[in-house]
Amino acid sequence: MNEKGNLLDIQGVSFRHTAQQPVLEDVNLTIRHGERVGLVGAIGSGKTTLLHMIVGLLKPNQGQVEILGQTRSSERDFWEVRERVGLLFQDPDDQLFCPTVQEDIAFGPLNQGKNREQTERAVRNALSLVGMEGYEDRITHHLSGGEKRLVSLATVLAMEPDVLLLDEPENGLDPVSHERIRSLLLSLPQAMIVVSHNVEFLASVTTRCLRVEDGKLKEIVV
Amino acid sequence: MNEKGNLLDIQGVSFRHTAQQPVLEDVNLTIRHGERVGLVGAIGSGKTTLLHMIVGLLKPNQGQVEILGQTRSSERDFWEVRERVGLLFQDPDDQLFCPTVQEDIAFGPLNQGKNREQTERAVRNALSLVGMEGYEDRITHHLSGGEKRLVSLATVLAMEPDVLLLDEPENGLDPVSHERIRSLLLSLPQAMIVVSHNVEFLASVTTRCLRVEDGKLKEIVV
Amino acid sequence: MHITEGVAPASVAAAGALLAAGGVALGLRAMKDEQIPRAALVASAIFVASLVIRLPLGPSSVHPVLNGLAGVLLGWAAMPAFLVALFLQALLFQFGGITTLGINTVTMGFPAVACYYLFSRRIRESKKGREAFLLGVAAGVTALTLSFVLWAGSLILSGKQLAIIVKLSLLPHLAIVTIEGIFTGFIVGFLARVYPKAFEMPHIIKTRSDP
Amino acid sequence: MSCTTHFSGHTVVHRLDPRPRVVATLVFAVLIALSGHYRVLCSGVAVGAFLAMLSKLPIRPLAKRLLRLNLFMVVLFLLIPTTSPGEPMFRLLSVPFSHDGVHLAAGITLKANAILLVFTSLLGTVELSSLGHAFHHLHMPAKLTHLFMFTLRYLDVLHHEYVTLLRTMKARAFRPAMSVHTYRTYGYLMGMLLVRSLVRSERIMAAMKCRGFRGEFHAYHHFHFHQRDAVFCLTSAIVLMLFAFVEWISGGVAR
Ligand SMILES: Nc1ncnc2c1ncn2[C@@H]1O[C@H](COP(=O)(O)OP(=O)(O)OP(=O)(O)O)[C@@H](O)[C@H]1O
Ligand SMILES: Nc1ncnc2c1ncn2[C@@H]1O[C@H](COP(=O)(O)OP(=O)(O)OP(=O)(O)O)[C@@H](O)[C@H]1O
Ligand SMILES: [Mg+2]
Ligand SMILES: [Mg+2]
Repeated sequence: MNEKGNLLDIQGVSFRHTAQQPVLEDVNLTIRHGERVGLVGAIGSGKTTLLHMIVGLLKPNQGQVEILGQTRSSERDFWEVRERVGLLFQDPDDQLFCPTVQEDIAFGPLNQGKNREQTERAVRNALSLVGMEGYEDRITHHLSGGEKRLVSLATVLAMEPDVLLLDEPENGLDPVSHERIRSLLLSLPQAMIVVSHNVEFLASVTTRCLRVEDGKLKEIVV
Repeated sequence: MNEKGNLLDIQGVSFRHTAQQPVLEDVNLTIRHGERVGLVGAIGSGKTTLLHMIVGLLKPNQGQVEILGQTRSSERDFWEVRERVGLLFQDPDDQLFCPTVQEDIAFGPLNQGKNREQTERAVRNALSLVGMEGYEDRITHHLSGGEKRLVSLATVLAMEPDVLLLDEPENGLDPVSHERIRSLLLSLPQAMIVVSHNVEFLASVTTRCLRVEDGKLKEIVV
Repeated sequence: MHITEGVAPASVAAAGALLAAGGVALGLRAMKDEQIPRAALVASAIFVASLVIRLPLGPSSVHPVLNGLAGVLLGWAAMPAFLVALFLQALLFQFGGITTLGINTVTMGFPAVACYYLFSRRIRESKKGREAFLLGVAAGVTALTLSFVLWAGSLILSGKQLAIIVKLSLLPHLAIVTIEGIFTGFIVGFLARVYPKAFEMPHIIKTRSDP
Repeated sequence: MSCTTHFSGHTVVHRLDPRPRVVATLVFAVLIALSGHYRVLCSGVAVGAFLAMLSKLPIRPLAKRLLRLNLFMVVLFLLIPTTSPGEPMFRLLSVPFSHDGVHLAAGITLKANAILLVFTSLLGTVELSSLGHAFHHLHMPAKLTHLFMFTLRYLDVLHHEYVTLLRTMKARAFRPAMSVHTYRTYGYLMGMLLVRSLVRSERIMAAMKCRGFRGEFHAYHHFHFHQRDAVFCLTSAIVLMLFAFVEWISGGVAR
């Protein structure tokens, strides 16, 4: 991992979903390696949009995105980004689409070109990281909300990303799963951006915090 | 409305979805007329299941359900229940299945055998109750999340039910819509059971609270 | 595999419309009220898939048809489901057309129904994921092959000169049928493992409790 | 993103009652499909072009549709006349184009364009749910109408779910290629979409039951027949009868 320079450098980025009002407008954001950044903001303020833009699932209408030391614009530029930046989706139901937990976790490593044995190891590791050993053959569709959330995180960790983008990882969880996620995040070494409506949670897992408001980003103290 | 006796009396009810562990086990619950009951519980604990059982969409494997003064077991028994008990579904996309708002709200009254004029009146009333006048001809699937939620509630209110069962009515709403729902619920005269993960919200709209845990119901103080 | 607007002369179009009307009427009779949401949702899903999924094939890509799958999931209700889907395709995207709506419904729908009789029960009774996968492949291949035959037939009936189109598309179709088979196989295998209830039509598992 | 948009607008055509529009379109399509004479076909195209202008169809989407259709027609023109036997009409690069073949291809092209234009201007401009209501009032079987409405209602919902699922696959470094892995992945994607749809369909049925549904649909929407609709009916009847008359006096079925 290139430890020099910035992890992420966004300059003058604007984004609009449709003809409507832009969701993000002339946004600047720089994140250095190893930082853990919290992201708050009202519903529909554009937090998810920002994360999706970082991995190139949405393309900005304007501005420049530099990730992992390189300017990225074409779909092909983002292939490398997606192998090194792990995105946890807001809704775990969107993240799990393979029949079994095992296959779902193996999907990423296989796309990265790992062989069978490496993939199996990655699956085992990822499951033990989130404390879900023994879930390999469970049908993803039948898991509970909290289990789905943890397995989703395992699918991301299995790709051994250098950076984590976590979209409301603790949302809709009961207190027990909530605590499990919190301590897991604290134990992970990666740089990360964490979106949440829960400011206490953010304060305990991140090092600094930003608020999305009226299409802009503002540094805040929590 | 029969004001004597209980609104709802559930005795020794058990329910399992499949061969697995039962979701509800030997549950007892009595609700008197006019009460407003909150229901909390972890994800997958069986809150939705309980509401669906009350309107007969799911049939208990064991135990006895008495609603509006009568024991109910067959599908036909529940026809009357469904005309007098309004269920707001957890996901408004499941509830709004007609093309336009107007038709969707009219669906219930028409099934109740109301004529055209009465139905029109019911549609107008329901919309004005939730503060959505002028939405008659809007296409339901173009509505925003908060609007969908309010229209869903209107479809329920249009049937002029004596009891409301509300499954996470404030979930996924921004503060403004949230407040709108809260004050609307406070202004409604009906008895209701409200499911939510938000304890403050429940405290402000209900008179007592129950927690679903390990298949049982427990009275709690909020 | 549509017959485009204008290609079919009146006789062929009328024959297609009559056959389709018969099939759709049977389908509507078989479809209980309770099954309408199911038929509609399956039709929407397949409609979306056939519109946006592009399965890579060499330098190009093909859209799946999934009528075998529709048949296995919906039985006779696949007939009205395809009528609706094809009408919407004609209206929204100009695939097919209205005078050829009957022929195209027949071309898509009847093979689907055939697959229902041939494979639905077997898939329901299959124990292993692999078996379901293979039955799915068979359903996909059978349905699309039958559709091809019906399509070619109606094209040749529409004018002998049009046979050249059939000849030229024979080879590409072989490739398309293969991919459709594999694709359908994976979907059926998935459903058999994750949600076996998919293959039980609601009226088989529960009739209305009160007649 | 939506895949169920119609050509919206505020022209006279948009304001017409959808019921006569459905009927007129159908009769027109049948007449044109039956026709074997260039004057009828050409007038058909002219009527279509006129309606397209009257309903102010947006140029680009319309051009795209016409282009897609006529690309196929170009193939027909190159293929059929050069492969069918018979007297050559002309030669291009010393390849003979047969008389019959050219007429066949020309006939098909005219019919397809005429029907497309009328279909798009008259029906493509109806809000899709009103189209469902029109079908209902034209006594289409109730189940079929409701199947149509439900399908419409959930197309965009499912399309949205598809887009989200595809995004998560991309985020996990998925790149489509001609491989079993790709086909399997799309298979799972589609499987998941179907599972969600089937589960949803059960919840919808439940929601319907809760609102007193007992196996009977009640219609609510009603149309009003205005004077302009009467004018439209009269005009279309005259035009369509004129078509039939010309077809009849031209006699025969020769193209
Ligand atoms: N596919 C889309 N098409 C059109 N508009 C969209 C789309 N996705 C999101 N939006 C709109 O963009 C805005 C920002 O959405 P986004 O999902 O980024 O919000 P968010 O901050 O993540 O909110 P939440 O806290 O609810 O997750 C919202 O107004 C939303 O309605
Ligand atoms: N149709 C079904 N088939 C099998 N299991 C089901 C079905 N519906 C729900 N379950 C299971 O039953 C349990 C209770 O589900 P229920 O929907 O009642 O939970 P809930 O308390 O409403 O949770 P949430 O807060 O997430 O809405 C869960 O474990 C769920 O997975
Ligand atoms: Mg978000
Ligand atoms: Mg629930």
